[in-house]
Amino acid sequence: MTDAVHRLENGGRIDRTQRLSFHFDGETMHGHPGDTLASALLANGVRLVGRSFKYHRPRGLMAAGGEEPNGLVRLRQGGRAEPNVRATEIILYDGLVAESQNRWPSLNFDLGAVNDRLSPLFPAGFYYKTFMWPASLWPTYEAVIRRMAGLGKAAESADPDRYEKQYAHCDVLVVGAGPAGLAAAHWAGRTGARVILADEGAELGGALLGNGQRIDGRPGMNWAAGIGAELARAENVRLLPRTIVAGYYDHNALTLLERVADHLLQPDQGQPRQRLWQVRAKQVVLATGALERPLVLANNDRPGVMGAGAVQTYINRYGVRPGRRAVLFTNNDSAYPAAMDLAKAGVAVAAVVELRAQAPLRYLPELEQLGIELLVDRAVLSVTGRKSVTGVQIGKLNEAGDGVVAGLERRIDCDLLCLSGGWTPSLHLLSQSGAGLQWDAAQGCFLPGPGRAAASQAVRVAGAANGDFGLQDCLTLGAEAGNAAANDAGHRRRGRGPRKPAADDAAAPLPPRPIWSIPGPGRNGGNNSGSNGGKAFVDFQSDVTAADLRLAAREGYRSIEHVKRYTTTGMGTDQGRTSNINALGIVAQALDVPVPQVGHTTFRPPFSPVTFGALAGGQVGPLLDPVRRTPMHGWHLAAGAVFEPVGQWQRPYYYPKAGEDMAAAVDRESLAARTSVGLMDATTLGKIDIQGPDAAEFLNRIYTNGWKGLAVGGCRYGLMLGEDGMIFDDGVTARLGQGHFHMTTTTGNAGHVLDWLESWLQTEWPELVVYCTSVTEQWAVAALCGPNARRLLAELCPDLDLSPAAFPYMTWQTAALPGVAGGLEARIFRIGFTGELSFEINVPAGHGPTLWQALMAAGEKYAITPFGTEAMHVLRAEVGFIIVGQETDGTTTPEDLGLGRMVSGKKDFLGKRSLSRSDSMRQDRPALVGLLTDDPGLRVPEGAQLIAGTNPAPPQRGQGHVTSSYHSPNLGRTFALAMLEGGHGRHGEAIHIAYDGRAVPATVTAPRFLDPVLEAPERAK
Amino acid sequence: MLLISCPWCGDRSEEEFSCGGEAHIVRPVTPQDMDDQAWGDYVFMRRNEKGVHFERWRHGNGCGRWFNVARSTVTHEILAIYQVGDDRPEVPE
Amino acid sequence: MTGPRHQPLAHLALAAAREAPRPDAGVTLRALPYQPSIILRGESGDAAFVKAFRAGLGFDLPLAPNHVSSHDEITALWLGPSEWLILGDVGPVAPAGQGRLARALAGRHHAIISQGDGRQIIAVSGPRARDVLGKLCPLDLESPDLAPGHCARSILARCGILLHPQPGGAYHLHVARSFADYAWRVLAEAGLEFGVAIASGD
Amino acid sequence: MANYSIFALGRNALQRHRHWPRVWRSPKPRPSYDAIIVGGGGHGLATAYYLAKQHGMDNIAVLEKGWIGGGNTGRNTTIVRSNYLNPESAAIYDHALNLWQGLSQELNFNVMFSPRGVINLAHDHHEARELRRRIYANQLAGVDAEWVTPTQLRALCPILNLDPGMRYPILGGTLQRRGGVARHDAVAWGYARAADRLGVDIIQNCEVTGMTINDGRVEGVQTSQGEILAPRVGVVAAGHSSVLAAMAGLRLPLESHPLQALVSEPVKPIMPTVVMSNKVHAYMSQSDKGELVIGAGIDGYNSYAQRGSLPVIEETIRAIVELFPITSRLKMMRQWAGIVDVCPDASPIISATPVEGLFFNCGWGTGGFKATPGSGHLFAHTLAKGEAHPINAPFALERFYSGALVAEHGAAAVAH
Ligand SMILES: Cc1cc2nc3c(=O)[nH]c(=O)nc-3n(C[C@H](O)[C@H](O)[C@H](O)COP(=O)(O)OP(=O)(O)OC[C@H]3O[C@@H](n4cnc5c(N)ncnc54)[C@H](O)[C@@H]3O)c2cc1C
Ligand SMILES: NC(=O)c1ccc[n+]([C@@H]2O[C@H](COP(=O)([O-])OP(=O)(O)OC[C@H]3O[C@@H](n4cnc5c(N)ncnc54)[C@H](O)[C@@H]3O)[C@@H](O)[C@H]2O)c1
Ligand SMILES: Cc1cc2nc3c(=O)[nH]c(=O)nc-3n(C[C@H](O)[C@H](O)[C@H](O)COP(=O)(O)O)c2cc1C
Ligand SMILES: [Zn+2]
Repeated sequence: MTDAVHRLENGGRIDRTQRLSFHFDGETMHGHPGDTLASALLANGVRLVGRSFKYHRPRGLMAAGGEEPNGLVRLRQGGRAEPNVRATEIILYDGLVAESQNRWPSLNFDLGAVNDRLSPLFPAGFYYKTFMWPASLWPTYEAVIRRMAGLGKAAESADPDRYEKQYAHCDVLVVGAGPAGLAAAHWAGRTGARVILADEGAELGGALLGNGQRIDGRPGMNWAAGIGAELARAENVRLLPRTIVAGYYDHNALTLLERVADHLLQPDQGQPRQRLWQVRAKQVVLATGALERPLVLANNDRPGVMGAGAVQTYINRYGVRPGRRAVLFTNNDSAYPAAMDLAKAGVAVAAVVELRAQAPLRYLPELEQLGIELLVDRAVLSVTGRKSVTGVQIGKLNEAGDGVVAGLERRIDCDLLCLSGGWTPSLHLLSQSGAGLQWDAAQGCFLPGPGRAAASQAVRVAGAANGDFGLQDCLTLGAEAGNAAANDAGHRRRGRGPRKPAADDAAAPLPPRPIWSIPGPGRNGGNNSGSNGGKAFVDFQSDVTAADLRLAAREGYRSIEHVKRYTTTGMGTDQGRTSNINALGIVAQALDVPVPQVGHTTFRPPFSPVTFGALAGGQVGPLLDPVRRTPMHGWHLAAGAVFEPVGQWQRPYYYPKAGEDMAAAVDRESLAARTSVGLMDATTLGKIDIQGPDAAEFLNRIYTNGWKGLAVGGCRYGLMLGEDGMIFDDGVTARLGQGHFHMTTTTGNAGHVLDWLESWLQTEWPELVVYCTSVTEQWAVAALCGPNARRLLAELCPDLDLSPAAFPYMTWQTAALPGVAGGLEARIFRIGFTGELSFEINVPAGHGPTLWQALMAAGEKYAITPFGTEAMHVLRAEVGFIIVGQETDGTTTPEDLGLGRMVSGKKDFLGKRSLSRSDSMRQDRPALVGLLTDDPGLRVPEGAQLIAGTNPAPPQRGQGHVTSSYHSPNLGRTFALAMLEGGHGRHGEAIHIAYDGRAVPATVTAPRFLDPVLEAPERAK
Repeated sequence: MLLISCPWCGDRSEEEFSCGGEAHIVRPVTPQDMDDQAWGDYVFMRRNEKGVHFERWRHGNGCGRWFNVARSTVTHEILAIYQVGDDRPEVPE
Repeated sequence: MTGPRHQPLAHLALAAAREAPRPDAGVTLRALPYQPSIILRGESGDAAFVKAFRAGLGFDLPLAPNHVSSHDEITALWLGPSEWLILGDVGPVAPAGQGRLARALAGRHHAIISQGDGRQIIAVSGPRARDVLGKLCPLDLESPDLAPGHCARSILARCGILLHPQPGGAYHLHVARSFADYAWRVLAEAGLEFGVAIASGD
Repeated sequence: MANYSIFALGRNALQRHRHWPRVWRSPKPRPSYDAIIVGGGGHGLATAYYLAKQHGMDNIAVLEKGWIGGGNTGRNTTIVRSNYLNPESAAIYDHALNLWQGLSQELNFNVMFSPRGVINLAHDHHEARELRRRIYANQLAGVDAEWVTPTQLRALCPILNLDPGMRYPILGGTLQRRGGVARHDAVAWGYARAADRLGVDIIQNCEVTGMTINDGRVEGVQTSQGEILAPRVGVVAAGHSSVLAAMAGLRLPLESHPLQALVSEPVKPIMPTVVMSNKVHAYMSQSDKGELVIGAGIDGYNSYAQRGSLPVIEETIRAIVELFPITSRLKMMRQWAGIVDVCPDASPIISATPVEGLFFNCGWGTGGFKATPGSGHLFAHTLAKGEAHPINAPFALERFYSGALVAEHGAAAVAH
């Protein structure tokens, strides 16, 4: 049922019985299950698949795998649109929609191609040398540059798909399921070790799927399928196809990107699109294979120039004939099997051009038999054609390979040029692990170096990745690596291992002749832009030519890192997978130093680009961060509260009644708390249970004030300083028993304070016998506040003497509340943050709502008013209580707040010494003051600056800033708190408050506008 | 992603821990007797070793314990794990 | 006696969401009802303390890290070398010293802190329970250190948990009360792929 | 003849770019110099340039252990702004910002400074209050700063998620219009080229391994290329400052941490400005080449490894996807780390030391790229005169003893 012109009648791993339709640039085409978008495009005769980054040159597919530099498309549409996807990695599905990129108005006719003509003006780094005059025009130039750059287009709307993470632990992680990896997993699996085998491909087999090699007399791909089936049955082995091992982090932690549903039109119900695995492996075997390099020669980027191995894969795996008439150009053995496969697939093979002085003898008989011409010691000097290859020019190079002995000896017509420039072992992951690489001059590539970065990076390399290019070596050494890895992870095989597979062709290939760039046919043999034979590309994706690299070297960018950044070589989405080695070679040549002296650039994760969605995982949107709510949250919600986020908590901000705005609601709430009774949910405050014989001594060291004298039943306010002397938290702590305290902290700091206490206890003062335990979650707290608070509470706990004498300010009691939840026992603290008569009632959290409702019900006759954080802030500011993090900012000492009396002179405590440094004792330090604007209706913004004169014009130095600013119904006007230089001595002074170009007159006052109600008799109603 | 062996819980992933910085900084017994220089040195100055760093870690999302770690700040290799209060162990550079 | 307690997950109306048994569900979530529990502090190395515990509750406090022991409805989970969670009713904590455990430990340095209201236990069961947890928790759930009889504190996505493996591949997850909603939601989301059933609370 | 311009480009194009001059020489070190700068990052190279240009010191050398710009200068997310809280900080960063504005012309090297505006988001009332405080402080200091509402944000950055239902909804933000980004490598190269033309020796692959100190005075340094003498040594070694301090027997109030960043694959412009968020901790801009440049946080432990751990990246990407939902299907192309020298008050140190002739410029931590020209300019003054310029006087080491810290945690909290 093949309807595509370039599809072979037989062969390959595609299912010709099913037809899939897909759309490329609006045109409908057909392929089969087993195809990639790339193979299907080729089958349909599509050659031109994209435009290059900088010059907008027409580009075609070069590779068959993840190293493809050119075939980047925009896949899918709308919120699912994904730019820069390699067509070679897109598994074809029915209904697939893809578009070419970086072209306008169309792929075939792209106006951007003018860049190619103007390219002499755009050598590497040209933008550093121009666009500077006039300076004012730079933004305009920049806008144009930005529009021209940037490959694909992002999605237009949010992504509808889900992503997930998965943690996994294993004994042996095998990366790559080619012959080496399969053998490794097979042998490791037989030991009973927990094995994970991951491969980016949809099918296991690696190179065997494409190269036609045979094992044990059968096609290699059949052997792979057999091993794969056995591994799939093993309980201790997890197979992860379609999974890229992306990053190798410390201590053998690796990330794997599994493309769970990318081969489907869209994910199934509940299915994540992709999953990011985080694997902690005891041992790692890298069997990641090797990548075939292109050869660098003039116009080597024309559509129809492909890798020899890729061409083999298209024929053998996908049943696609990638051209009609081919020339192969190679510096190593691997083009020969490709030539034969091409011939067998019915492609006319015009010639094999062998760069070496001698061709590998073992292939010659078959070559001859197929009638393929062999040109030894020759080179393809350049390629003709624009949107497709039309032919090649052949010549002979000198011995060094840097000049042409006989140029343009001959021209051969062809529409396909297969390049094989040698193999680059895939050592990205090894290098990421921190291990060093070592240059192998004979093979012309980097191989694993001796030693590894750290013992915990327990890693082995096997197969082509290790430079073992022969199939037998891959199989044998792969098995050994797998077995040894399992042993090192503590697993030993009982009994005999699996049968050892034998490759049909056991001979290892001969070494290549590394020539980093083929001299052009022109006069100077150079590869410069312009007339001299055309551009010779090194990095196809970043449009970097050999000439660019040489220019960089000439200009003095000698470090390979400078060359990379100046020319952008290796900086594209393929991170130079096929180009880095060629670039090194060319730079080494230009600098006239050996390659190892140039070194290589740093391999960084990810091996292949990883979707943001997968990195973000499932905890996004509403799950971005926990939302913490108090037990009474449901009540607040029903009461119409507006919430304020405080840390992760949601706290009622205010409770607007119908028709009320925030200001009105807050006024009403603050008024009620001072005139009758208000109720606030104070559950979120941090609470720490502190017990032990040394508890008081411990608090003495933590807080600035003394704790030993506090009676059981008493409460005390405390300030905590860092060792730098600056306030970092405050709160009231109650003495529950001789060696038992209940500490409260600010909501946002609860965790930090507990950590702080633990760190001192465990590391500095282990001799103190004290236990700290968080009880934040155990208690719900309702703060009752206002002149009627006592009367109301009395109704709920009739047996408790609430009189000031029996239950004075800053004490606590336990009491049963007979009417609440069947006699609930509560801890009641006579403390408060509003400066009003208050009781903070603590009950086990599960009873919080019951308590709250009981208070509301009993309070009805006093018009009890629930109030939120904003009214609470107003109330506390009226009496001059500070909020850590609002009045303080990490640079504030107790003295700055006028709380010097809380600093004990008798004992040492954390941070004390810092208070006597010269700067801490400066008289003009910012100090807490009150502010009353001349205009009582004007509420200045928080953060506004205090200035000396009346003119807010810059530049000038401010004298302080407004920390809190409110309207107070109790004062009948606005008021503010501020930190003002030397403020303690400036009460009564006139000052100006500056913001947004205004200067507002105000008077400095004491930071207290109402006196707190402590033991004073209850104010009359 | 470090794998840290908590002296109590065994091997656990970095995410469960927090690092408390340089270990063996002993809080002075009588800070009030120190001059500003000595106090500032204690509060702020750090060895910030390139090589073996002796540091404190806490298994916060685990057993809650603090312990000391000798770790290479170059390779991130953990060379020793020991109790708070113990002397610096001998470790290979 | 006190009245009914407000359940941390009450707002999810799980009772209403509860589904008829779904045999195809890969994972089942269940919010366990309130259980009394306390945090016990004391020193593992204090033989008298350890002995007193045994005398009071009739079984040994687990001293090995991350171990659990239990007896007669009371379960003790190791949280740290000086910290245990005791699940079950060991008598009131306040007024101090009245409960059965407190009486037994009287005179030994220790601390007993009420916890039951501060936490929620979510039971995760079903054939894919481990896979679901593996999406959220970095522990090696296949390790013998996490077989039943063990426990571990760790993290579940963005919140702290105490993981208590149960027989049959199920897990009890203890989370702080105000994180219960979050833990429930991330579990439900992670289970989507396998199908999630919500089981009744008891 | 050596000047860069469109004409030079055209002329050279005709000559197939064969005759461009070398950007800088690669000299062998002389036995002694009048001053040595240790560290060939942006700050060190700028210091050398201004020493030569403004203080007439041309017998000086920059010693770089690797390749110039290979430290944090080459790995930062390039955000440039000056809206810091304290007047001391605003002064130093704004001094730099003013120099940025003419830098390409001054150096005759296009550093692609792109003042496209920098936005800091507020996600709760506390943040909003702190940001407003910074705006008002900046207004007084003469640093441009304005509050932007969600509606304005939609216009400034259309891909920003302004859904009030998001976990931490965006309440507004600050905008510094003069802020932006620049081409980081070009800054190092531009200063190097300009300094070289003034006679400065830039010596790469020259690691300082020790200091020669006698009677409390510095006399030179030992290096991988031998001893080099100089009566004045300015150390500008960022993450390695403590290592160099140790060579002089000093300790600094610094910790070296990995700070990570990443880039997406290149896409057509979607991000016209720079957006930073403290609360969900992420910031993003788009380079002229098209990648989204994203900054993550520091790893929690000391390290000199220039590699970070994955959770930090994941946290950042979570925040990015939350703030910019259309980025979910974009891909991370590369991640990396730099080693930043974190100072307790999140402010830099430009200071003399107890060793005479030895000066340090460090502690820029996660945010010193923006300061490069100003830092170099002021450090040159300090080195040449032997005493601080008034702008950098507050940033001496002395503050850790007196307590006069310049706390910039709020303004610097997002690593940038
Ligand atoms: C990921 C990341 C993102 C950042 N983002 C921003 C941002 O958006 N905006 C911003 O303003 N800042 C940012 N920063 C901070 C900024 O990069 C630095 O503050 C700034 O670049 C420091 O410049 P430098 O010249 O002092 O240091 P570097 O560029 O690090 O230069 C120091 C040089 O000293 C050399 N050196 C060290 N030891 C020796 C020795 N013994 N001998 C010789 N040479 C030595 C090093 O090799 C290095 O080249 C970021 C940093 C990082 C890592
Ligand atoms: N003739 C030659 O010169 C020559 C050269 C090289 C290789 N070969 C042949 O190639 C084969 C090499 O076998 P092998 O097993 O070493 O390699 P392979 O190429 O067969 O398999 C490697 C596998 O690893 C996968 N992979 C690589 N990096 C990955 C990552 N980060 N994440 C997930 N998967 C990844 C690849 O997709 C591939 O499937 C042999 O058959 C060998 O003969 C021949
Ligand atoms: C602003 C900025 C943009 C970058 N853009 C790219 C890019 O487009 N492609 C790329 O491969 N790397 C890019 N990088 C990262 C560098 O390749 C490199 O990782 C970084 O400079 C750190 O160096 P190292 O990885 O060699 O240690 C960029 C770095 C920065 C600071
Ligand atoms: Zn532990």
